[in-house]
Amino acid sequence: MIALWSNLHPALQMLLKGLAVILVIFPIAGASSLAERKVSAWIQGRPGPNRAIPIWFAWVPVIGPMLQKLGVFHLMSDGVKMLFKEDALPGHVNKPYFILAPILAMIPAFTTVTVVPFGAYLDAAGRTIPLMLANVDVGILAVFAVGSLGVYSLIIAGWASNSKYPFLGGVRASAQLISYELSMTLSVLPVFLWVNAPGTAGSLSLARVVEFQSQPGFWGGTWFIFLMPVSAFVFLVSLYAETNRQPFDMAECDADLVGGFHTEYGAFKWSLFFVAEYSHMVVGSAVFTLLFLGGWNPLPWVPLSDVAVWLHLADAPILLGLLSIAIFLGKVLCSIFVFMWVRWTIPRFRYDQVMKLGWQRLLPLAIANLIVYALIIAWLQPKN
Amino acid sequence: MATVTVSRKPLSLSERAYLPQILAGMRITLKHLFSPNVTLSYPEQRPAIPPGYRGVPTLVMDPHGREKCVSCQLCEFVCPPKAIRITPGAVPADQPDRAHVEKAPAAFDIDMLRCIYCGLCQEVCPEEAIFLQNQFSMSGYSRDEMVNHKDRLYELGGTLPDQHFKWDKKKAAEEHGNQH
Amino acid sequence: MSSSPKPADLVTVNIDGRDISVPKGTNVIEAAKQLGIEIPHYCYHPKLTVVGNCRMCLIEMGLPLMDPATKQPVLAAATGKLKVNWMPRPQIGCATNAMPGLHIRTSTPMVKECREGVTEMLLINHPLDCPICDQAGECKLQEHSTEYGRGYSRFVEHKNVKPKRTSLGPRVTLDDERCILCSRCIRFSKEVAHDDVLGFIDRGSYSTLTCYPGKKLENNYSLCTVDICPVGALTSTDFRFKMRVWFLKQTPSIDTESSVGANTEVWSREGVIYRLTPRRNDEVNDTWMSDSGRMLYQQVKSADRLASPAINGAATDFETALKAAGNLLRAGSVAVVGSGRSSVEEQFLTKKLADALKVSASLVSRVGEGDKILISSDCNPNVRGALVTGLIAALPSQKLESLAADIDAGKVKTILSVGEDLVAAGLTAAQFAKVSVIYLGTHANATSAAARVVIPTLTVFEKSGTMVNQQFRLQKFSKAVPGPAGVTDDLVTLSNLLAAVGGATISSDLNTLWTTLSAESKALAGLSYATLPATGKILDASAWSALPFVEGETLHFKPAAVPAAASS
Amino acid sequence: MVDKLFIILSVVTLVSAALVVVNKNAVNAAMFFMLSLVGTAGLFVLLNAYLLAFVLILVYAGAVVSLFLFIIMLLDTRPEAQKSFKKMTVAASLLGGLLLFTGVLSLMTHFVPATAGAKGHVLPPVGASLKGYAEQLFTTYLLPVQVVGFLLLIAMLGVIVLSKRFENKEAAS
Amino acid sequence: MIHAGLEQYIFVSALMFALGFFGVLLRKNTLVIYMCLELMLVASTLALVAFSRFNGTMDGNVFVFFILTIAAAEVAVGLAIIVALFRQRHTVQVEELNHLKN
Repeated sequence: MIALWSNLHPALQMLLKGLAVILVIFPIAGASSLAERKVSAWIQGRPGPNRAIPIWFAWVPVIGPMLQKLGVFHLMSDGVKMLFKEDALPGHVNKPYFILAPILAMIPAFTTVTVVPFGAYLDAAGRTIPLMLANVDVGILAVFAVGSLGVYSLIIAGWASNSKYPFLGGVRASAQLISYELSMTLSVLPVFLWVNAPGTAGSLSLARVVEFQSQPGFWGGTWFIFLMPVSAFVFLVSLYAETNRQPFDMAECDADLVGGFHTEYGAFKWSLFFVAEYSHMVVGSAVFTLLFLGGWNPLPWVPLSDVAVWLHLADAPILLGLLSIAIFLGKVLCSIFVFMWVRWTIPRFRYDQVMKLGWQRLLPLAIANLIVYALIIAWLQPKN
Repeated sequence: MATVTVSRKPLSLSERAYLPQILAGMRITLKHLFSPNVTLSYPEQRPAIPPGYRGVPTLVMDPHGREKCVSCQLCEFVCPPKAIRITPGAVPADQPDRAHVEKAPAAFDIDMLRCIYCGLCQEVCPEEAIFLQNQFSMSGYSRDEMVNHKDRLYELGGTLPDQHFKWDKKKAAEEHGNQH
Repeated sequence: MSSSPKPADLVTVNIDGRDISVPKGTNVIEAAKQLGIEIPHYCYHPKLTVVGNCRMCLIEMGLPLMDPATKQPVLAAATGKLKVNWMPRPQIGCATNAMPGLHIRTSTPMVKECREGVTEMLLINHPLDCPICDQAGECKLQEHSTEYGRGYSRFVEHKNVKPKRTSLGPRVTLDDERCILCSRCIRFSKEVAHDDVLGFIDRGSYSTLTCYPGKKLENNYSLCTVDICPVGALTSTDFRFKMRVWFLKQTPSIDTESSVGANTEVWSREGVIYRLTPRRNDEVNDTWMSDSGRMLYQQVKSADRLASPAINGAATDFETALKAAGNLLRAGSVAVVGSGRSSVEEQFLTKKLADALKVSASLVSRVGEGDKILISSDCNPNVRGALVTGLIAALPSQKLESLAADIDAGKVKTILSVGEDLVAAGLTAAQFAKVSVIYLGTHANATSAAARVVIPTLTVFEKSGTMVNQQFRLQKFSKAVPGPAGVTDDLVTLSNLLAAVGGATISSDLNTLWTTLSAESKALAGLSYATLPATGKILDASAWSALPFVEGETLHFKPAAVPAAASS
Repeated sequence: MVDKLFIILSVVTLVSAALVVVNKNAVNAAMFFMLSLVGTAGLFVLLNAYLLAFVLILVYAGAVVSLFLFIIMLLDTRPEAQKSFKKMTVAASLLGGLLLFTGVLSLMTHFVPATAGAKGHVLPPVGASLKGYAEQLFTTYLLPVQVVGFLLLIAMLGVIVLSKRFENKEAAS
Repeated sequence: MIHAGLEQYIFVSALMFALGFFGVLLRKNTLVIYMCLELMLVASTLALVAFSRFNGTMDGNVFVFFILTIAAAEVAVGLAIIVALFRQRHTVQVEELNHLKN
């Protein structure tokens, strides 16, 4: 099977890999939307969506009602509804940009996936080989660079809608995203400083960070969330702001901006925004998991290679790969759950509070954090 | 108007730091995540209607199954959105147990698209013939369907077990009273 | 009783501390009314004799204390005001007439207690079935019980039981239980209708209103007893259980059954007329009207109402019918037949139309039997309007002989009839065959069936306008209900026809029309529709005083010396 | 493969650069500017400068152009308000551009080393590794780094001062 | 088939630079002029990277960093100036910013 795979044309290989990742991301994003509804319902003491069930499935004895209760089929019915709804195009909009915006929203989400590793296996030599589409040296930078393009969809959508609320939403989104990008980048720097401490081969690859967290020994196996809690916190908060999640959803703030940048959107174009938001969440959670939660290592101080040895999976790369993907996905999903948990707990900030938090709290914190860790690294250095 | 200045308690350090508060909030929401639902699965489960609930206005019959409404039209008069429309009529003389009432509605329509469930009709009714009962959901596919006619109103209202029998007392007085 | 008093007859009475000058003989209820003080009463009615049997109008009365020595009123030392010698017992207001120095108190504890007592007494045997009582809402007993009653009942015994649905006559139903024995109906029948059929039988609480044996309350004014009944005892069989009075909108109108022009009130709700009642006008009809006049509202919803314009019997739209009528009129050889039932404004437009066609209009006279009360011999309500507007110069005849002769002679090819049934007016079928008839009318009849063009018009309840009654009193009536869909206002139709034949453009708007009208008619000079008082205005009739009107005596009208039977 | 990509990317870059210049709608211009930057970043990738490619996108596309868009939208410059270009202006600008182009081109090609374009010449893999940048920046170019950092600080202060509304003064005048 | 050598990169870079210059001369909207200036800067970075690549030294690449930094600073200050200008004059058209002329 591996042989068959290797014999394929490289371009075809890449295409298939990309397709596979998109096929995973899309359903996860969709499922997250359902999960959001369920989580919000449960937190609010409601059952949440639990009605839809196809007739042919209603006959399945136990699983049918259970899935119905979980609202799984609402996912399908929502998707079908979004696809077949009338895709109204308001008359006053700037048509090319109006249509372009939701497509632009999808691009960064899917592009960043290429540099995000999502699993690993052991090769014949016992080395851990990460599973990713493009193992470039500049991994995290690529994520930030492409991720920063996400702001365009919001600005363009807000501007092209040619109406007040979307415009305000777009303006807010651009200011907010630019503000929080700084803290986010600065919060990650200590991690890479640590990973690329003098004497080691320098790399900004995310796989390298995971590799670092799966070393044997106490310090080697420590996840960065324990090592650098402040970094993790700043990164997480910035991540919420960057993905426009509550309490930072200034761009679509329904209380004062109706729907913000997507007020004028409906049907499929709206659902693209929706899926893009969840895709951003998935990618963001994945990056957070890789940086601070040990990637595909099941537990702190328990690297994947140990598990492979215990389960005798070292020579079954496919199984091990699947296991690592499962572990990684599990962490990502937990992180997404935290996203939702936070959303349904914390009320939305006021816009000036958002700006104040970004520039006056998080940025100094991130800078101080960077300096502290730089000093620590410098202090540790001579001993090595 | 006098202005009342409310003195605010200064925030404690943990409150100003905000993070502990967020964590406390998240603890609460997490608790709720695992606590049982407080909602009803509506069409299957029905809420217990408290006494005095103002649902759909209905016409009721007395314990002998006779209509109580005498079409005095006070409800029609008092109805703020003019949802009630009554066509008065006379009770035919060949109905021995009701002829003494003399008057009864020939038609009684309540437009539920207009009704605001204020309950003034119930309050004003001198015969205790109209009641806002437990029924709370009315739906239909057309405007016509949303107009409750007399037979539908009696179907919704049913019979109430009150023991006033105002008109029966009158009949008894007619039969056994100070006949001259 | 309301003979115009000379200033010398005025006397000053003091009611609740306020002085008022009233004609001598005015009773206290009327005098208090002028001060805005209401003295409750049931049996008293301004147009009937005073009997004083309800005792509701009890008041305290006093006269100035006279010094026996000087025969001069005594002044109180402290205040310098007259000392009043209050009578120890209450007096009834209706039978207490104004006299110099009379002092009245209407709000003392004693008066209040008296009213409570009377109300309680009246309610002893009252069934309290207001929910099914037609009088509810305009019931004096209901109002006074609320205002002056005690608010609770001390009565524990069984109430008297009396017949609930006695038919006193074809139009009046009696509920004996509700009767408070005020005797207004009895007095009315005797004094106004001159048909003495009602009376009380039995004694005490068993007293009952009834007709004399073998008689019925069936005179043409029987429904006035329903109007004056202060409670719901007498009810109109026609209006019984139809609608509560508080829903009804009142519009002033005129009884059009004869030239008396009794003032009426139209009671309607949402475009449906439920009843007509008299409107007080002391110069015309006091507070009465005939039963036959009350039934006129039924013509509004009658089955033979013309609903849409028609050409040769086929329904069409207003514009097409108007065009067809205009073509016929422009062809020439036209005769115009106006109507004594049209309003002054319509007659004016008809006249303008006749002028534009260069023909003279004719009218049809209707002569009925007057009853010397409120129905005169002239059944056209507005013949004098035709005189005032100049539509006709002499009084009309009952048949259209000259018109018939003209048709026979071939001089007339087209007849425009404004609401007049030409068949009833004597045209034969053969004559009809020779001419094209344009008929403007409300209801289907032989003429509308044979007419070339039919344009439906509105009844008096559906339009506004004025009429001139037998006293040459210009009275106005107002639109009470909207006309049926597809029926155009008479004035619009006529002004359109006028425009079609090339006459002057006259607005169909009533107020604008009246500016033209008052300018062109000498008798109407200086008048306008908007400022015409509700009780009407007497016109200068000197120009027509010599005409032999077909009139008999009625309540407030005596015919001139010209013998009524001289004409026709 | 590399050559084909080069052609595609350079065409994208140049065409969108041209559109930035001629497009009357400022928003369109900004969007094409971004496209041009993406093309340039692609060219950087072809030149093995992955880091620079992403930094270019991060700084330019992510921040600079979105700042431009932000300002354009804030100032709401209506495209229809712009007049069409004067013929003389177009001709003169074109001439200037061409002169500059020839000058720059001739100047730069003058310094092209003989080995650079030669086929089969194996180029040293500079630019790919991060370490190289770091070593250069913190050894040879340490002073410029400091200076540039200081420049950034001054620019930040300048922006704060510029964008602060002096309300009291305005109200007084 | 064009071989992607240094000349080709320089050609692209020079053309881009010239286009930017053309834009600066042609346009009246200060914002677009600004963008064209940025275009020229980007063109120069392209040339630097190409030189660096084909010369096998890092200096060109490192210079790009400085250029980017300066560009960022310049954009921040420049846009702030434009906004301040707009607040005063309510226009961003260079033709209308001619108060010194009179």
